[in-house]
Amino acid sequence: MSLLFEHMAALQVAVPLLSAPVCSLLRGGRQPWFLALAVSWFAFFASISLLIQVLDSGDISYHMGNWAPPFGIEYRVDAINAFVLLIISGISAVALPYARLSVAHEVDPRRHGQFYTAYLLCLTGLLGGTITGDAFNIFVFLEISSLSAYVLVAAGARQDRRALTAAYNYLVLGTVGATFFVIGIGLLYMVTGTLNITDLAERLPPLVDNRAVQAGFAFIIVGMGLKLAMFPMHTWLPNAYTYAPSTVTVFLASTATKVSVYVVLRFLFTVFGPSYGFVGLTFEYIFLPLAILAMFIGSAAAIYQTNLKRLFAYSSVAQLGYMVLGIALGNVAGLTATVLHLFNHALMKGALFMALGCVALRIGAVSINGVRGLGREMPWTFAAIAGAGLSLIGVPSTVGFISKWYLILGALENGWWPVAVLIVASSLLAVIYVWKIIEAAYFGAAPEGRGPVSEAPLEMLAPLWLMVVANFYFGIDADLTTSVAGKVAATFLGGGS
Amino acid sequence: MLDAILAHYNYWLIIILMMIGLYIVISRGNLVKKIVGLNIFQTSVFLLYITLAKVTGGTAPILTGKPEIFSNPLPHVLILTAIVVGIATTALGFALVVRIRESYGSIEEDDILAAERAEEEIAVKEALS
Amino acid sequence: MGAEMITIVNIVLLTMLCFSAVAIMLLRHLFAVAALTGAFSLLSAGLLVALDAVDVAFTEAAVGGGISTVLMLGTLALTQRREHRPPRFSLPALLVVIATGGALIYATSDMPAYGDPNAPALQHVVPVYIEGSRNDIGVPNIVTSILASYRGYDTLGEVAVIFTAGIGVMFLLGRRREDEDDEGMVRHGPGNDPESSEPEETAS
Amino acid sequence: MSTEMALALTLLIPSLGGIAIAWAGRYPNLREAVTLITASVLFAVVISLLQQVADGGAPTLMLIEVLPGLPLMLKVEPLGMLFGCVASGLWIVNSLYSFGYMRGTNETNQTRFYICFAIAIASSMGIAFAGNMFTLFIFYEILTISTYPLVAHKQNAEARSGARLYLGLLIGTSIGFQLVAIIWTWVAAGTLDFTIGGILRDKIDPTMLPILLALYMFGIGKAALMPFHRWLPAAMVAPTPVSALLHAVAVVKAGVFTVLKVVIYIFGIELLSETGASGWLIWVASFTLLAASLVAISKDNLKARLAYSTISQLSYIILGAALASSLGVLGGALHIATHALGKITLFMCAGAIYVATHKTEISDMQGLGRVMPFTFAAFCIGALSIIGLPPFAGSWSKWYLALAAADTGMVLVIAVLMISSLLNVAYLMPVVARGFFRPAPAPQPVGAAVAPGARFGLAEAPLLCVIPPCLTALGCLVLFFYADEVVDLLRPIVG
Amino acid sequence: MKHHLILRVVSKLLIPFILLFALYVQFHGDYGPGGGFQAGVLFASAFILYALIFGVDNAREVLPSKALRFLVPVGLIIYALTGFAGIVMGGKFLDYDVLAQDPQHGQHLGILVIEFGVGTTVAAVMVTIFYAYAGRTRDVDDEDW
Repeated sequence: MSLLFEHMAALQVAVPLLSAPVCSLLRGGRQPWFLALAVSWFAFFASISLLIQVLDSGDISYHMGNWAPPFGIEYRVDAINAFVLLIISGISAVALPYARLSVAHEVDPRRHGQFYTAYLLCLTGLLGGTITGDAFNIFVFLEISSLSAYVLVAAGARQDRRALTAAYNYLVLGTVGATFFVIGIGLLYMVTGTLNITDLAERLPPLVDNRAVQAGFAFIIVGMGLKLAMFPMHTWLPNAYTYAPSTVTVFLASTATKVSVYVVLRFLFTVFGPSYGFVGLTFEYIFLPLAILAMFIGSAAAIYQTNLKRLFAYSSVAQLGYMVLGIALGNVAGLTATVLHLFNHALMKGALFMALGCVALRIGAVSINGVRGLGREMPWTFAAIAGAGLSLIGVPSTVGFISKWYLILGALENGWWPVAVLIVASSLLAVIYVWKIIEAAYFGAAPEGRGPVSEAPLEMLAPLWLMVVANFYFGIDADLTTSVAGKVAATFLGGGS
Repeated sequence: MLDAILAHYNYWLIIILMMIGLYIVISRGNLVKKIVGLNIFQTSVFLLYITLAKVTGGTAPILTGKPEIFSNPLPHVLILTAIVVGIATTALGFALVVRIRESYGSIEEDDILAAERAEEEIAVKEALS
Repeated sequence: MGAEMITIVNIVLLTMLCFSAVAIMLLRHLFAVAALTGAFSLLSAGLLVALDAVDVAFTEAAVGGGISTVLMLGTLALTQRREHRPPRFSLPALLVVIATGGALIYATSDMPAYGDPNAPALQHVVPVYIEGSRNDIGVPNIVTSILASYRGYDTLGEVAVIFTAGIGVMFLLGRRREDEDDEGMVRHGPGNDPESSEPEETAS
Repeated sequence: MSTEMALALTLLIPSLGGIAIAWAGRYPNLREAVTLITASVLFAVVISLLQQVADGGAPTLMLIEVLPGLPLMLKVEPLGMLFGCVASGLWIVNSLYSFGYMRGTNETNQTRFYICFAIAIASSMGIAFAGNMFTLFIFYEILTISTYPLVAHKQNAEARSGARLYLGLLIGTSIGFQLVAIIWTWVAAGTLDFTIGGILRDKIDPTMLPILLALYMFGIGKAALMPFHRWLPAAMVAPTPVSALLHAVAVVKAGVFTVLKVVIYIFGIELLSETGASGWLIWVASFTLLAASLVAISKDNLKARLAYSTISQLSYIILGAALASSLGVLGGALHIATHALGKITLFMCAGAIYVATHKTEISDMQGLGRVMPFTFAAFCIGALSIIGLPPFAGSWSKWYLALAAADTGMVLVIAVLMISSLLNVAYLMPVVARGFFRPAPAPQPVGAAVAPGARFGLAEAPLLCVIPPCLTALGCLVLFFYADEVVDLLRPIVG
Repeated sequence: MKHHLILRVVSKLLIPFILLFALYVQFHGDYGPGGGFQAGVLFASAFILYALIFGVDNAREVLPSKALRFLVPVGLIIYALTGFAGIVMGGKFLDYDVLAQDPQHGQHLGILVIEFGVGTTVAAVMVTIFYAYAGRTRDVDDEDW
């Protein structure tokens, strides 16, 4: 047993990685799903135990192949990536019980083995990109997750052929982003001679004025910006989320962009540092305006969507704007908001896309007109949408409120009044698009020709409601999440200056 | 001046190459061409890495027993990995192109967008009626 | 090879690479593009050899000149041979490219000079690899020892990437004949095929 | 029963009641019995707390700490006690009335109606007993959301657009202004607990106080301060019991109650009067008061007229707060109770008229008083109370307000109060006059089929629609004589 | 392409040499350029050449899709299990030192095994991709030629 805990950092990624090829060997039927479920739960268990270890006894460093860093690849777990690991594996652990029926409905049964293999690979990539302490290893694992994500998005082609073009655009932009990231790593390597993140952080300070370092910084941020759909590099996101199978949307929307945000945080605060002149400048002159534009343009675009999945996809663009805004604020409260929102946004988007998956299971396409009057026929599903929608708006006692609270605190701490007002104003846009759905579902008349619709099966409702309850639970008792996020933020800012 | 040129000409030519690749990715509407552009872009990044590894008078990093100057082997390793990632991306990209062609009957971005817009309009009209 | 000789080879090869890239951009006959892409890869493999990266050159020749050309030809056989639209000028693309290229040129001024034996990258980690490859691992090819042992975990990831691509292509293109009956129908419809979203279908 | 338990029950009872109603939804009689029992039990629990508060106690219940230093907590103080009593007490009366009205007009979705009503009451209790601004804000938002389905109840285009305006304005102002103000307060003072004398003294630049106050005042959209009053007339598309309890009592009173809470416990009366930060508010409130009365005169639709009257009356309370004197605050607080009794009477009468005759326009009500004497008598009493004539309760609150104005030397405000009382007469009495003194146009209006007392040539609405307004009208009279007790209860809030 | 006699003869001669070269590259990677990846590609190209000359159906008889579907994951599994072996033998993940009696032998063994894994997966994936393309029906307009 002690062996298990000693190697937990490696197992966190190695077990899903091994399970993926095993999954592709399975016969089909329920087996691939069951394997993915078991592996997700193991990963969840591993990430919990890692987080506990980190909080109890400090950072964990695991040397792959027993080569000491910076020569070998190091896994380095601290509070922040343990937290992100928890988000990824937690979402996966909840999404998989939900997945079985939804996937059975949306994906060709003969492709289930491959589908779950791709899913496991995606999980592996995200976990591996998060946990690693090696800059190039981040690239490798994020590419595993990205490539499998392209496949998973394209799996929606059975429902709508636009999934193919969405996956293609995602592939092109994602690859450009990854290549930018590689260029950035190369520039940093060129002047420091190391790829290990901790080592990089130690060797960079004398090189602040080196132009290669500055350009490297820019390339890394732009590259990850493409992957995290930072406005205006978000163009791949709406269609990819819209046409992917429901389960895929649930998983990707709650995890994939989060990992990219994490990587940006890691580079901004661990490798570089806000005290470096060029880093500080980007906060105020690049991140801040882009974040605000994202908040408003994303929300405004969401209001005009008729396809509900696309509506929430645009809302994700806006929500990612909040995360970037928290970084731009550059203080502990703002950074706490960003880290918190990684978690909180995963909860609300996870719940919302799960609910849309339930609707898709029953009526096919999820358009605003299609759901008219469904509130009575699928009461649990739509109550979940209402609950998670409130969280998205940021109503008190939901997680969305906690994030916004810290964001506004951060803005006020800097004395940025207009920003605080803009945060609030953008929540009001969320009221509009969420209410559009509520109104259609509860107060609209059913479209003609739609027969009676039954409620989604319990197997899907239970995970959905677990997420909804979490939205409220962590909104009312935010102590756990805020203390971790606050600790992370303090470490980042303390270490950077 | 000449020194500066000699010191960096290799990088500059590679950067030009890289930018041609990136330009193809962004500006071409043909889906196959885009992926070819992506390949050129990536290949030039590989060249950038290998260039930075080169040591004047060095040899390939293989131990032969004689004391020698080696070029930096680490970027070689990284690029081996990156090439594999590149070919994996290319394979997936082409597979998607084949499927897109089967669905839309075209691999030109303009045609596909036009088809998608038409579909969207029909959907909106159905929704409104 | 003398240093000057290498310089000349470098410049010639890079210039040829640039020309073939421009040709790829302008040509509309995609077969020609495929052939040029193969040539591009072989040229860069040559350049890689000149830069002492024999392993990489080998791989680039096999992958770029071989596999990806075959893939592209296969794709063209299944799609179309000509690009329908003539090349057109795109200002946004140009701006992005200029900005990116500008950033890189800006970076070059502080980069270590080409071929500099005192470059920081050579001082830090690499000496340990060379010694370790000789003493700890006992593998003459330093690239292999780093690839398989020091950074063996990266390589594990690399295999996973290839595996992902294999699964992905199988998912997208595999077993067409068996699938035709149920997928072909949906593929040609405008999306939301009512047949595929009947509630009864999933009632089980 | 421990105090904490009782306090928790004030939230739990209506919530559980809501669940029980949902469960009993298929059996209307059972459902309505559940509603009535819930309402009565709730009132009993609230009353059980009353004595303790009157003795100067402050029952407190800590629910959970959401963020460090930011708990969800309940704490009863006199003002909240008053609001709690009013809301829970009138719920009983209103429930009776709802049964009659909803059945009389054959409304659909009645179960949803009663569930949302229970949730709205639960959140009103939460507002009344909130121990800090954060808790209050949460219940404030729940109240908004839970009343939305009630406003949109009819589900037609008109109801939907009205409800949209309702939700948009209330959520918009609360998130847009109030939340910002709360966070500002938190940043400045480091706490949000309601404390006598306020928490902002020396914590914030006095020149910024008016701005913060403005964020609060306009952020509390439920207080219907112009120009954010439009939601109230829009909400009149709701069934009348909703208008009666929620838009005369729970929702709008929650708004002005919050205003008083903010003025008393966040800013502190003394701080406001020292710095004069609320000076501007006196004039905005006065303007709203007069302007809304003028608009009310121009409305022919009875419920619309009453809605504008409500806007006007709410500004009395805001005015009392803005005067920043103890008398003003007392008057405002008292007006919460007196106006609630008066206005609920008027609304219930309007509903009774609609049930009996399907008439909504005042100009159609000629001679109705003769066939519906009880309804119109109740209406008359409610109107007189609102106008402020003794021996009806409304006179006391106006008296205190006038005293406060005189005390602070605001002669102009006294004039405003005078004029507005005249305007009250002008828009309320014509209804009574038309009903009693104008002859009915032939043919006689056809009463509801089940009209009780038809034998006597009467055409009243069902009994359940008539008795409640009579009860509340009686309440207006009774409260006049017991006003002193209420004031005594309230004294501690002004120190 | 059945009638291209010269091609058939030449390729029949060539293919064994390619396979041999692939094996050389696979196991000589320690000493010179090459390794599992390059060897895998070479293996695959030998099969692809065979398929091109003798038809995909013949190739499928030599290397059926079923076998491929087995080989694709097996390479990765071998690699990952080597990593786990490191843990089981008392080292870290992917620690080759502990695999044999002394570290250097361990390293040799480890590298040999994982290179074999790489080669297997790469070759199998490449052939799989080729089969996938070949299994697709062409539907190309004449004007495109």
